This record gives sequence, C-alpha cells and structure tokens, in this order.
Amino acid sequence: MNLVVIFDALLIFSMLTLGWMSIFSLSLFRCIVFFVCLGLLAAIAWGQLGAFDVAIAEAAIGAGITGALLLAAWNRIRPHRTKAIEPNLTNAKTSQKDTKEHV
Amino acid sequence: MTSALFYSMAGLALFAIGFFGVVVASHVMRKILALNVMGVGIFMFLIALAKRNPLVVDPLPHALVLTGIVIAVAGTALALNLMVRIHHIDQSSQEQSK
Amino acid sequence: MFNKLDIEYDGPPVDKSALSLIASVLVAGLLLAVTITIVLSDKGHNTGLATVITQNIELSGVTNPVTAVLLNFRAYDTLLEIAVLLVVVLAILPTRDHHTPFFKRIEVNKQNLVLSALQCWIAPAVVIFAGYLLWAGAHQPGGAFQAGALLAGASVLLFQSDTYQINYTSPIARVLLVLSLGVFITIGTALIWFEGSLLTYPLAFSGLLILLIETCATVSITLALASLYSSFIANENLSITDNKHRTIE
Amino acid sequence: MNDLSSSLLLPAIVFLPLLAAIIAYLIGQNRLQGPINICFSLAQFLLIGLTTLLFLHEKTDQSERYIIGGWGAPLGIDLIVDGFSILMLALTGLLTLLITLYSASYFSGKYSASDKSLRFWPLWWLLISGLSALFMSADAFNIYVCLEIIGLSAAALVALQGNRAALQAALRYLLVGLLGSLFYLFAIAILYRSHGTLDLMQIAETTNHSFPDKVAMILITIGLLLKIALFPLHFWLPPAHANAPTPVSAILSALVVKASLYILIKFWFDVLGETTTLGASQVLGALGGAGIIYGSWCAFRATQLKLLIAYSTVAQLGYIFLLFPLSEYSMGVSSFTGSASQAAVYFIVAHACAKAAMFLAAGNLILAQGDGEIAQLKGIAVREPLNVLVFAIAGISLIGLPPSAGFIAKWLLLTTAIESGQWWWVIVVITGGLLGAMYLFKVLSLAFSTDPAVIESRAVKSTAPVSSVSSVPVSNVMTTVALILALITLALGFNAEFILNISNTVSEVNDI
Amino acid sequence: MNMSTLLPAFIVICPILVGLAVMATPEHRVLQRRSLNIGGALITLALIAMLLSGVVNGLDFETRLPLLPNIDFVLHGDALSLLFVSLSGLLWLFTTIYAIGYFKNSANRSRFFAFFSLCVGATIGLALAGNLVTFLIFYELLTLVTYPLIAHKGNVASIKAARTYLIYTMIGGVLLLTGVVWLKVLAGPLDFTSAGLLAELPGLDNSHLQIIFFLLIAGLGVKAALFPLHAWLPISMAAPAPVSALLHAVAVVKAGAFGIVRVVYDIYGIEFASDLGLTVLLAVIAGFTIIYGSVKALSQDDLKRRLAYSTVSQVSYIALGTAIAGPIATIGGLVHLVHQGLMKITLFFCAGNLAETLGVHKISQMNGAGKRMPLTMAAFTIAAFGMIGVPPIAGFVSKWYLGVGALEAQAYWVLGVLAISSLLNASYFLPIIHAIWFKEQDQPWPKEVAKLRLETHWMLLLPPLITAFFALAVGLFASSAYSPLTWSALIASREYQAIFPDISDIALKYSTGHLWVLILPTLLLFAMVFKTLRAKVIRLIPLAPLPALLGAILVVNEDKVEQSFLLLTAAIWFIAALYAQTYMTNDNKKHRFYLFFIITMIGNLGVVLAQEISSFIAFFALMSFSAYPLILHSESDEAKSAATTYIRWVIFSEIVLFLGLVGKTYYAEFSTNELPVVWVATLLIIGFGVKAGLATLHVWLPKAHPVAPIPASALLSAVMVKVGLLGWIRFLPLGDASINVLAQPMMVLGFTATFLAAIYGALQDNAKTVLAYSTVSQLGIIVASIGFALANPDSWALLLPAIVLFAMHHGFAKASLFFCVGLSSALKPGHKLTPFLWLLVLVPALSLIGLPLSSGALAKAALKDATSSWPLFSTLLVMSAIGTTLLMGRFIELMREQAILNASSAKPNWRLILPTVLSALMCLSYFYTPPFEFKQFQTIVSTLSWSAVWPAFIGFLIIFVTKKLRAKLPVPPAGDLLIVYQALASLSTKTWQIIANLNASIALYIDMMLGHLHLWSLSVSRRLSKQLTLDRPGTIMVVMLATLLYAFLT
Repeated sequence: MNLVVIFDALLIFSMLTLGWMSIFSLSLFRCIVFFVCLGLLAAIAWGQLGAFDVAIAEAAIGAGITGALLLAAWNRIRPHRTKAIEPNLTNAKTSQKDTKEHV
Repeated sequence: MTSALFYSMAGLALFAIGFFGVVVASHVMRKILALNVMGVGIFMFLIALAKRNPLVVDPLPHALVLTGIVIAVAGTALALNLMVRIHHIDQSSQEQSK
Repeated sequence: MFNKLDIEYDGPPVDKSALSLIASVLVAGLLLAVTITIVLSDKGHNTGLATVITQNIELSGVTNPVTAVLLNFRAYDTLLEIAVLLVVVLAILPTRDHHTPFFKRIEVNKQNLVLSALQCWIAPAVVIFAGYLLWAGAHQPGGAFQAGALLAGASVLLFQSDTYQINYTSPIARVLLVLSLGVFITIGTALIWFEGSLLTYPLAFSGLLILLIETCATVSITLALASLYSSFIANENLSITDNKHRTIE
Repeated sequence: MNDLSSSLLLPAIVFLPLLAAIIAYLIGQNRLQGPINICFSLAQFLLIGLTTLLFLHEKTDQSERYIIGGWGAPLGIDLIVDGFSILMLALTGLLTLLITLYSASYFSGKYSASDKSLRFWPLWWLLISGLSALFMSADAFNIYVCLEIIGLSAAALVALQGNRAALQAALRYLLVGLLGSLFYLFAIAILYRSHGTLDLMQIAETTNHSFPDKVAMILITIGLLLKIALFPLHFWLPPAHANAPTPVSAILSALVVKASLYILIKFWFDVLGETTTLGASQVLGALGGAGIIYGSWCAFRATQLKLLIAYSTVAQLGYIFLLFPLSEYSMGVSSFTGSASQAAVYFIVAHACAKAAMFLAAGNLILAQGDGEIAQLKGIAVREPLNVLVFAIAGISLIGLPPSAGFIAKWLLLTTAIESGQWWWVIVVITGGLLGAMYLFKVLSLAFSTDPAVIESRAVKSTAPVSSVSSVPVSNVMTTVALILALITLALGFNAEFILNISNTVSEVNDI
Repeated sequence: MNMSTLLPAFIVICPILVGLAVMATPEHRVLQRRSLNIGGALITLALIAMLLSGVVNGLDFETRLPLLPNIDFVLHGDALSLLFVSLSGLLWLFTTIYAIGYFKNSANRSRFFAFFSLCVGATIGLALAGNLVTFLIFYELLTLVTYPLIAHKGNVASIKAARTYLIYTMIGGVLLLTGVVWLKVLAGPLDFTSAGLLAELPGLDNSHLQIIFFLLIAGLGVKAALFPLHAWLPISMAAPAPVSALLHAVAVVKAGAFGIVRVVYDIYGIEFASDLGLTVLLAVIAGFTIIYGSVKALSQDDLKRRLAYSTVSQVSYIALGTAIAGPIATIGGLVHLVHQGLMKITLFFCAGNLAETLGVHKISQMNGAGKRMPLTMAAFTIAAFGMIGVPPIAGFVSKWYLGVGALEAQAYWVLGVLAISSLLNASYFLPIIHAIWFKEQDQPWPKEVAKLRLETHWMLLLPPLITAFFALAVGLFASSAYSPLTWSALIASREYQAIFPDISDIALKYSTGHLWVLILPTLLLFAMVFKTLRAKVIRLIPLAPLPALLGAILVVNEDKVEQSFLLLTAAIWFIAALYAQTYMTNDNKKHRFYLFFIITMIGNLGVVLAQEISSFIAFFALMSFSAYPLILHSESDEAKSAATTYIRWVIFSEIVLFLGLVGKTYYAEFSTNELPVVWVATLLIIGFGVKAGLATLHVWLPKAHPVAPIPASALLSAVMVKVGLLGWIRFLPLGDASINVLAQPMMVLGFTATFLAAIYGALQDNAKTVLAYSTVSQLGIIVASIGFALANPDSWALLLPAIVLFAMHHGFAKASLFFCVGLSSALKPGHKLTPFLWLLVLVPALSLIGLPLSSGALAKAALKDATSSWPLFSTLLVMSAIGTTLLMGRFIELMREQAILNASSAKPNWRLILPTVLSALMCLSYFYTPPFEFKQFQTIVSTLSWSAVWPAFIGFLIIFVTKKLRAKLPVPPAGDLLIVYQALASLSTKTWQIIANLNASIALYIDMMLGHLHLWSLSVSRRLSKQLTLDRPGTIMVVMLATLLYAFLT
C-alpha cells in the first residue's frame, strides 16, 4: 500500500463519482462542470499511466474544448430571464410536440 | 494486480455508467454527456491496456485514443449543434404562437 | 433511449418513464460486470505492438512513438479522422458570408482591462507554446492535435471579448479548413508516385513531411475547433438563416 | 496497372471523393456545383468500374491487399478487397453516379435553397469516401473511423432539411450512431487486448473459442445492430430516412445501413467466426423475421410516403438477417458460403437498387404533388406515370416478384431455407412478401384511382389562393435517374450469375 | 446463336418491346400508337407462324439463359406451348383492334395499351416457358401487368376489383412460389418434359410431392378460378371490356389452366400424378367448379358478371380434362383452352359492344338488341351456343372429347357434370338469346351512341365477328390437319406416348353425303341477310328443297332409308314452302319466319344426309333450335309458353343425346365387349324420343302445334318428328342384338301413347291440337315397332321398310291435314268448291285411319306382316285404328264447326289449295312409289282387308255416340303430362329457393361474423400497435444485450 496505489484508488473513485454526477446531477450546469473535472482527472490518470500525449490532448480537447462547447450550448438552451415566465406551459407544449414526432 | 488493471476496470465501469446514463437520462445534453463518459471509459480501458505490461508502454492504443478523442469532440459538437437548433425552432414557434 | 429527446432545461435528470427500467439496467450492469471479469480473466496478448513499433521507429522519421503511429504507421487513420472533423465543421458552419473579411478587429470603447491584457500577452505566448508543442511532437509528447487544441483555446479566449471576429466562412477560412486534408491527400498520393505506395514516406524526408502535415493539421484543427465553438456563440445568425429555410420550405 | 495491390486504384477510390469534397467546399458558386460533381461521380464510377474489372480479371488470388505506407499488417493499415467488398464498392460507385446526377437536379436551386446545396455536396462526398473506405478496410480501428465519418456525415445530411422533424431525426440518428460506434470501439479494444493486432485477418488467424472474443463479438453485434436498425432497435430509422432530402434517403437506405451490415457480416463470418453459436444466429434470424413482419405492418399503416418506404427498409433488413440462421454451420463455425450468402448478397444488391429507385421516385412524386401524404397521391399515375412506374418496379422487387432482383434474392433465400430444413423461415418470408404487396399496392391503387370527386377537390384546392401544397414539375433528369435504377433492378432479375460470380469469391476469404 | 435459339426469345420480347414503346408514346399520337400496336401484333404473329412451321418440321427451338446457378431461363417451343402461343398471338391482334375501337376517345390510352402488350408478352412468355421457374417468372409478371389494366378506369369499383384480384393472385403466387422452390430443391432443374420428370427421379418422398402438388395447384388455381379461389374473377368485371375479354379468354385465367396442365403432365407426369392420387381430387374440384360457376351465373343480371361466372365454369373444363387422366380427355381439356378462348372473347367483345354502343350492361336491358346490332348479336349467339356445347361449334368438340375421355378413364360421374353443366349453360345463355332476338325493345337504350353507318364502329364489330367465325370454324373443321384439335391430339400423344390409343375413329369428321343439295338453300340464306334482296329471295324459297327432291328421286339411291327420308323431307318442305308463300303473305314477321324456315330446312335435310354421328347431331341441333322461332312465331302467350316448353325439351334431348352418342362412340371404338350397352341405348331412345314424341316425352308436341303457323306445324308433325325415328334407325343397335330390357317398356309406352293420346286428343277443341295428338298417337305405333325390333332383331329386315313406309305415309297425311286447317275458312257449305275441299280433308284423314287403298293401309299392312311373329302386336296395331278414327272424327267435327264459325265470303285461295292437293295426292297409294322394293305388297289389293275397315266403323260410331257426352266434358289442357312436370318443376324451384335463401342467410351471417372479426382484429391491431410502439429502445437494447450474451455464452 504505497502512496501511488492510494492515489490511484482515490483517482479512480473520484472519476467514477464524477462520471455518475456528470450525468445525474440535478442541474445541467453542474453536470458540465463535473464532466470537465472528469476530463481533467482522466488526463491526470493517463499521465499516471504514461500516456502523456493523450493526457495533454484530453486536457485540451476532451476537457477544454468539449467543456467550452457544452457550456456554450448550455448557454443557448438555458432559459433566459425573459422567457422563464411560463416554464410549465412551454414544457407541456414541447412534450406534446415530442409525442407527435415520435410516431 | 497492477494499477493498470484497476484503471481498466475503472474504464469498464465508466463505460457502464455512461451506458446507464444513455438509457436512463432524460435530457439530450445528459445523454450526450453520458456518451462522452462512455468514451472516456473506453479510452481509459485502452490506455490501461497500453500499460498492462509494466515494463513496456504500447504507443498504439495512445494513438487510437488520440484519434478517438477528436472524433468524440466532433460528434459532441454536432449533437450539441442539432440540439441547439431544435431548441431554437421550438422557441421561435412559441414566439410565433404568442 | 434516444426516442425521446428532451431539450427542456428544467427537466428531471432521469426520464420518469425510464425509472422502471433501472432494474433492467442493473441487469445490464451485472452483465457488464460479468464482461469485466471475463475480459480480465484472460491474460491477453502480452505487449501488443509495442515491440514492433520500437523496432520500426527508426524508419518513421520521428522519435515519439505516438506521433510515429499517428502520422506514419497509421497515417491513413489520421487522414480520415481529419475528414471526420471536416464533416462536423461542414455540418455546423453557418451559411457562407463572402463579404466580411477573414479577420476583423472591432474597436470597442469599453475595454475589459484583464481581458485585453490576456489578449495582448497571453495569446502570443499561447501561439508560441503551441508552435513548440507541434515541433516537439516529433520526439516527445505533443503534436498537431494538442497544439491545435491549445490554439483553439486561445481563440476561445479571444472571442470572450468580442474584439476580434473571424469569419469562418470566408474563402481564406475555407482554404485553411481544408488545408490539412488537402495537403495530406496530396502528399499521400504524390508518394504513390515516388515510392510506389500510399503514404510511404521516403526515409530522408519523412520527418520533414510529417512536420509539414502536422503544421497544416494544426492550422486546420485550430480553425475547425474554433469554428465549432464560434457556431454556438454566433448562433443567432445561424438561426436567422434557418428561419429563412423554413419559410422557403 | 494490372495489379490491384500496387496500383493507384484502391486509394484513389477513397481519395477522389475526399478531393471532390474539398473542391465542392471551396467552390462558392452554386452554378458550378452540378457539373463538377457530376464529373467527379463519373470519375469515381470509372475508377470503381476499372477496379472491379481488374479484380474480376485477375482471379488468381481471391482477395487483394493493398499495403499503405509500406508497413504491412500489424503495424500499418492495409486495404483489402475481396468479392463481397468489390461488390459493395461497385454498388457504391453505381449509386454514387446515379444519385449524384439526381442531386445535381434536386439541389439545382429549383427545388431547394442554395445554401442547402452548398452544404450538401461536401458532406455527400465525405459520406461516399467513408463508405468506399469502409468497404476496403482491413483494419478494425480504421473501420471505426470510417463508421464515424459515415455516421456523422449521414446525420448531418439528414439534418439538411432544417425543420424540426428532420433535426430531431438527425439528432437521434447521430446519437444512435455514436452509441453503436462506442460499443464497436470497446470491442476493438478487447480484441486488441487479446490479439495484439488490429488487422482483421490477423485477428481471424488467432481467434479461438476464448471468452474475450465472444464478448467482443457480442459488443460488435449489439453496436452494429443498433446502427443497422434491426427490428427492435429500428426506432431511429424511419424518421431519419423519411425526413432526409430525397437523395440522402436513397443513399441511407441503399448503402449506409448496409455498411454496418457489411462489417457485421465480416466479423460474424470471417473475423470472429469461431465465436458464433447456433443460438445466437437463431436469435438474429428471429429478430430479422420479426422485423420483416413488423416493418411491413408499420409500412402498411404509414400515412407518409417516405415513412412507408423507410419502414419497408426495416422489413427488408430483416430478410438479410435470415442469412445468419440459414448459413452453413459446421464444426462450430458458420461460414459465409453457399446459397445463404448468395441470397444475402443478392438481397443487399437488390434492396440497394430498388430502395434507391423507390426513394427517388417517391421524392419526385412528392415534388409533383407538393405533399408527402399518401392520401394525396390519388390519381398521380396520370400526371407522373413514369415515376409511378419506377415506384411500382422498385416495389415489385421489394416484394420479391419476378422479374426483378428481389425475386432472385427471395428465391435464393427460400431455396436455402428449404434446403436447410428450416421451413419456418419460408413462412416468414412469404408472409413478408404478402405484407409487402399490401403496402405497395396501397400506394399504387391510390395512384391509379381517378375518383372524380377527389380530383375536383384537388383542382379547387390548387386554384385557391392560399394553397398549402405547391407542386413543381419534376425535371426529366430526376425521373430518368430513378428509371435507370428501376431498370437495373429489373435487369438484375435476369442475370444473377454475374452478381453471384463477383461475390462468390467471398467464400474463399474465410478459409484462412 | 441462330434462329432456333433466338426465335422464342423474339416472340416474347416483341410484345414487351411494343409495350415499352407504347408507354413512351405521347398520349395524343394516336396513329403512332395504333401502328405500333397492330404492327407489333402482326410481327408477333408472323414470328409465331415461323415457330409453328419450324416445330411442325421437327425443329427444336430453345432459348436458354443462365438465371441462377442450376437454374436457367428457358423458352422452349413445344407443341403444347405453341397451342397457347398461337391463341394468344391471334387473339391479341383482334383484341388490339377491338381495344382501339373501344378506347377511341378515352384518357390514358398509352398506359392501357402498354400494359396490354405487356400482358400479352407475359402470357406468351408463360406459354413458351421451358421450365417451372421461367413459368413462375412470367406468371407473376402477368399478375403485375394485369393490375393496371383492371384498375384502368380508376373508379372505386375498379380499384377495388384490382385490389381483390391482387390479393387473390398474390396469395396464389406465393403458394406457387413455395411449391416451385420446394420442388426445385427436391428435384433440381424443373424443365418441362413430356411424360413428366418426377416419376423417374428416385428417392423422393411421396407425401412431400403431394403437399407440393397442392401448393402448386392452389397457386395456379387462383388464376384458373378453381372453386374456392375464384371470387376475384366476377369482381374484376369492373375492368374495361377488352381487358375482360383478354383476361377471360387468354391471359390470366388461361395462364392458370395452362399451368395446371404443365404441372400435371410435364412435371409430375400423368401416370405418376394419378398414382399419387392427386388427379382424382383435382378432377373433383374442377367438376364442382364447373357446376358451381354455372349455378352462380344463373342468377346474375349483369351481363359481364354472368359471363364471368361462365368463365369460372368453363375454364375448369381444362382442369377437368387434365385431371381425368386419359388421353382423350386430355385432348378435350387442351382443345378447350383454345375453344373457350375463342368463344369467351367473342362474348366479351359483344358485351363490350353493347355497353359501348348502347350503354347496355344488364341482361334485362338487352331486349331487342338483335334488331339494333344484328351482327354483334349473331356473333354472340354463335359463341353462346358454342358455350352450351351445341354442335358443330367449338365448345361441342371439347365436350365431346371430354365425354369420351371420361368414359375411357371410367370416370362416369364426369358425364353427369358435363350434362348438368350444359343444362345450366343453356339455361343462362338461352334466355339472353331469346331476349335479344325475340323480345321487343321495351325501353330506350341507356346511352346510345349516335347511329353510325354500321351498327357500331367497325373496329368494334370486326373482332367479334372474326372470333365467332373462328369459334365456328375450329368446331366445324376440327378434324382437319391444322385444327387445334389435331394439335391437341399431337400433344396428348406425346404426353402419353406408348399408351396413346388410335383416336382416328372418334374424330369429329363432319361428312355429309350429297352436300350439293344444301347449296341452294344456303345461298338463299345468305341472300336473306341483305335487306334489299329479302323480298325477292322470299319468292324463291320454294325452290330451295327442289335439289333435294330431285336428288332423292334421281341420285340418292345407295341407302334406301336415306332416300325415303330425303324424299319425304324434301317433298314436304317443298309443299310447305309453296303453302307458306301465300299463307304468310300478310304476316309482318315473315322475314324472320322465312329466315328460320330456311335454316330449319337446311338442318332437316342435313340430318337426313348426315353420314355419321357428328354431322347428324350437328344438323339435328341446327334443326331443333331454329324451329324455336317458328313455334314462337305469333308471340302470343300460348306461343311463348309452347316455345319455351319446346326449347326445354330440345335442350333435354340434346344433352341426353350427347351422352348417348358419346357412349356409343366410345363403346364402338374401344370396347371389346360385343354386346350393346344398355344405358347408351336408353339414352339414345330417350334423346331421340323427345323428338319422336315418345310417350311421356311428347308433351311439347300438343303445345307447339296449335300455335305455330300452319306450314310450320305441318313440318313439325310431318318431317321433324321423323328425325327422331331416323336417329333410332341410325344409332340403335337394331337388327344386331336384342335389348329386352328396353324393348318391353318401349312397346308398352308406344301402345299406351297410341290409345291414350287418341282419347285425350278426341277431347280437344282445337283442330291443330287434335292433329298433334294424332301425331303422338301415330308415333306411338312407330315407337312400339322399334320396341318390337329391339326384342326381335331378326325381324328388322322386314320391319325397317315397314316403319319407313309408315313414317312417310304419316308425314304426307299429317301434312295434308295441317294444310287443310288453313283452308277451314273455305270449307263452309255452299261454295261450289266445298265438296272438293272436303275431299282434301277426307283423303288424308282416311288414309291415316288406314282404310283400304290408302297409303295408311299399305303401311299398316307392312307393319302387320313384319310383326306377325307376335300376334298381339298386330292386334293392337289394328285396334289403334279405332283411336285414329276417333281423332280424325273429332278433327272433321272441329273443321266443320270452324268452317261455320269462320264463314267468310273470301274465295278459297288457289295458292293454298294447290299445295294441299299435292300432299293429299301422296296419301293415295297409287301416286306413292316408295323407294323400297316391297315384295310382299306388290299389289295394293292386299290392303283390302276387313281388319282395315272395322276399326274405322267403331271409331266413327264412338264419335257419333259420344258427341253429347264429349260436349259436356271439360276440355283437358293440351300438353297433358306437362302439367305434372311443371308442378314438379315448380316444387323443385321452391325447394331450390328455400335452399338458396338459407344459403344467403348463412352467407349473411358469415359476412356479419367476418365483419365482427374484422372490427375485432382492427381494434386488436390498433391496441397492439399502440403497445408495440417500442418507444423504449433502451430497455430493448439491454434485453437484446442480455439475450445475445446468453446466446453466445451458452
């Protein structure tokens, strides 16, 4: 039980947790943030495994660019203050439409 | 039991979590995230695979993962783009109906 | 799974109708666990291709094995991968605009000091570092993708300020976007002429050619990633044109 | 130039579309797109034609390898062509040429907005290059990349219409594709782990009964089934195929689903043939059978023309999956030989031509009628006789009536089923044919109907100032292309040996 | 690649190319399309002719292309395929011409003609197919290209029809496909080989083959409209007429039938098939379908629907012929392929003409159509008679061979099927024929096209005429070298090879001696067709029988029977014609009368001259049917009823005769048994007995005579009934063997009729009815004599001259008496000619009674002499004179009453008197020189015997004594037993109706149940599809993953 093993274990545990949370967190924003964290931790883990090329790429692309894209998209679909008045109504409408589309 | 083995198991677990998320999550974005988590899981598995012999690092999986990461980001971007566009159409139709 | 694609912001994280499926997904998890044990129970191939790559690395023209694999041994994959990126760029980029120049600086009266400082000092540094990454990719970790990602990150920073605007649909941008693919194909095909086989670098020039390809790839990747990001920022334009589509249809 | 393995031909088949994509992207003008792209498609067609001829001419070795970068199999990536892949390539070349011709009219600005055309062409060529690369690939990971090119570009093409339904369908399609690819990638990782190589043939050489290989096979199967849209996983296909622009629908149904199928067949019979079990093949067959019935039934109930055709694709894919239970299974290995493989190959070819023709004809009809509702097609046979004819011929092939390619395919299938004593598949196939006739003739009988009341009401409708439907005269090129495809379908009903000769070489590949 | 390998392909490709070219022809280029169509049809015909001549010369034509491994696409010209190909090619040409006329101004012609040509192409391909797979390909192609044709009109009905058609044929196609694939797997390449290919293959499981056979037959049976699979055919009547014509005659229906032939003969091989027990079942189904279709046709008012059900019935003849499994039946089935095509296409052409020209679709609207469209309707009539099986039209030939074949295969029930079917055919076709010719138009035509120069467009008119002509010609010249029949025989001989019998003796050769005597009547008949000539021709009609008369006197002397009958017939026709010249002068329907007069004459003379069975029965039918309008002439209610009765009995007799003659032919040629077959003789006796007034079958006589015009009545009684006798003489084994079983009933019936008819007749109050009963009575004597001859073959040599003598005597006497009825107005006392005229009445009457010196006395003496071996017979013969006297007395009584009643100042017409005198003269033995050499009666003196006189006294005594009594008695209705028959008939009709009602209510119930079922299935499917939306792909994927895991890991 040396330090590396503990470090690895911690890393793996937190990655799994982040993996779960980046999907099932209550708010989408948090999901994205957790996902970026997951990417960064993955980069560390891969550095740990000797894959430095991949680690750099993951940090830059997997966490960085993907995170930026996600956030930008999130920003686009997030309800803005002016439009957040009748969330229920819009909800109902879209879901109606959804069911139509599914056929 | 090497650490690579743990990592590869972690990769598989991430894959499973991601798949679970894909099946269960409701929002598109969550599904996209879940797919990405699956991807990370596979990448992890591959990289752990490269290190399964503690003495030699196999660079081939690294190359594969590099390629995979780019493809994943491309797919994510496209999916997000489509999602945003659908959202936009919904919104504008709502405005019109008002 | 993908049948209902919910895009409302305030939805629950889990599809209510899918909750009943958790049990079955647990079954799937179980199965996956079985998979894991099965996979891990097998010893597998010991070293993969590590030895072969080490043996051939001399012939590849670079010393970083990952770069060797990416741009020499499996250059074909990389070529197609760039094509994948191009697909997405093509799919996402807004309708073209021939009039706005490729690069434009907008004078803004009110300037954010921190941001402008970042732009002034950090951006060039990032560019230099990216150049280093690219150069170093030949013998140590680094390479086109990483460099491209870095540069794209830098451009993301630039856009936060609205000071600079890049028109990704201008002719120059288009040429730059397809530059890597074009160069890759040209070199690959030309090599058939000289060496008799696709993407067979002559030993003497392989380092140079790889560097050339990588440089071009960096440019294209940067532009591609940045344009992807910008498409979300400048989405208003896109949506307007989309509206036009709708009226046409 | 007479040796495929050293010639320029094979890489050119991939690179030419890529080049075309670049050029199509760089050309800003809409006017030039048509001619240039037609030239490219012609060149591509000739290339593939030449390749096919060379391949048939050589005949010495059953499969040809092309080594990229001079490295050879485990290290580098090889291209490989055998009979089956040559056939798929030829199909790709043919359909590329014809659908490009069609698209040149379809996107000429008369029928669609100009920016759509500008977006279409590069994506189109990328899709074609992806398909061509896929059919030649001998490398498992390379196949993954090709699958991604295909998946992403196809989704982007589906989204081209830009309306909500199309976007939603495209999104769903994209996500499905990504998920399927991830499963495949996972399987590749497992395979690499146990074989230390990515080359398909080398994997095949070292395959044994081991568990990891089995797991990989399961993952590949499930991932590709998702992409192929075999019956219970077909949910994404009908909306995607129905909402895409007509040429895209055509290529999606004709080739894109077949690409995944091609890979599945390759893995199932060649690469990981050792791992398959009788039970698994029966499961696939059962799903195929269910797909035949269910797809036909849904097609019968569909109210939109293109949706009907899309559901018919679901049904037709089911037929091909009967290959799995019907193929020879000896000593724990099922092989892609004998009449089952012939049937499947023929089915793929027949369905590709017929379905492409059908989609194109349907697109023309929809253009002419201004509406995709089947009920609106009443009396269309009078105004668009040729397109209705094409639709009918394609439909005949889909039902499996002579003289058409579909008949030969069905004949082979039935023969195999009876020969192998699995008569229950006969019932499935026959029922599927009848259901097919039901949905096809539902459309045709409407097309022939000249109910005066309906025609009058339509006349009133069209003279009314606020008309929701706008009809455009269909250009001759579009009709002609559809007709050519239909005629090819017919012609294939008479010279089956030709196709089968090409694909026969498949059988030798798995002797390794 | 030379001609022999390319020709079949060319023949198939030609129509297909034409179809494609037409499809590409713009709608408005009428000329181009027409020339393409007709040119294509002509070229195809020429190619077919080349093929035909090649095959006749023994060349082998085969196009063979590889289709699949081990499967070739084969087009092969063999005899069977050529039969069908020639038919298709020929009828295509006609139908094309017809369709051009039919679609003169309608839309979508290019489409129509394109698919039309394709349809023919498919049919030809199907015919030329050299193996089962090729056959299947064209079979399915045919299904497809027919669909647009049926749907052509585009209205709701035709779309529905097309859909129904498709559902049926698709299911059929699928069954066929399954069968073919299965068989292919078992037996390799399924090349058609005569004598079948399966029998030689070893190691086949018979039960598999049986199942395959059912699959194949079910698949083919859909198109061939075998019973449970026929429902699409009547519905597809919604198609335009040319399509229906093609569908029913050549393309679809025949394709099925042809396929059945192919499967049974060239795949299974007939022996193997019957060994497997398959043919019997097929035959039963076919037989049932024949009857079922006919019964359904009866109740249809829509003309095309009736024709459609008729097709259902008729096409099964082919299957039946195939399944009976004997070489001769095979010939019948095969030839029906052609014959039915020709006839049915004619019928549909005519139906189309009616619809197109007059807008008539329903049979109830067709009254009087014959006047408006005589040519069309003539064609219709010929075809309809052919369908019924009236000789010598095509349909008869098929039935004939089927019948003989059935006997050969000992499938006696088939004869029953044939009989019932013919009966039913007659009952649904004859009313139509009656309506078009003999009913007055009672309502305006629904949608009449403006009158053209011809009755309709020439392109509509020509095809039915030609096909009707063909239908007639192939029947008439059936035994010629190039007839379909000969060809079918060739095919059959190849199929059966070794066991094929020599069939030359049963061939239908219409050989008639001294045909020249018919030339003049025939010429006159044709002249009658032209309106302008009619009036002149009528004057010449008395000349028509003169050649025959001269011939009888001068030329015809080889056969005394023939000579005598010819003499009698010709003489009476001559006299009747003379009589009619005056009698009919003021009749407004005299043209019709003369037309049928002359036809009947031809028939009658022909019967006498006929040399063998087929021409005898042909002329017999001609005479019988054409006498119908003569009886109907006045069109009073009595006449209608009498004519109906008459025609019913005619049909009955024709059918019975058909069976009898079939039996006779068969046993004459193939039976080793020397003894005559009783049932054949019975049938012959009954069949001719109807005509010869055999008691219990005589009922039409007393009905028909009073209503017909006098010349017609005279002819009926004097000559036409004698044809029955002639038939007996010709076809019963008289003088060869004794059939006691039949002899006694005949004698009993004969004498019963003699006496009872006399009594019954004596109570009648119509002179002509009395004469009719007299005829029945006199014929009773003849019947009894025949009976005697049956019992005592040795006496035949004596009896034959006596019977002939008796018949001739009766003919002349009865004719005179009828002619006298026409003179009744001149018989009133007071006129100076009256005594002379009364003499004209008395001479034949007394001659009939047999007073000495009369011809009657001579005849009776001869009979007595011939039957002397059995005294009772002679006694009864003598006694019969009492009855005759009764009748004659009654007759004279009535004439007197009538003379007083009808007293008019009109002078007796010399032109009426002269013929009467002529015929009365013949009643005196002096003027009467029978062609026989009667050695025993060289002197008339021998007639002077007491026995000739006393019965007359008794008779007259009774007349006088019972005059009061008789006046009190009610007049019994003419037609005696007919009342009973009618009661029986109405009873059976009622029963039938009850059954039909029951049937209908059951059908309604089933419909209702099906409706419920449909609704239920709809709701279930809706519910299912709601639940089956499969909107949980995630779950599905997980489950699939689990399944695959399980499947792979276990």
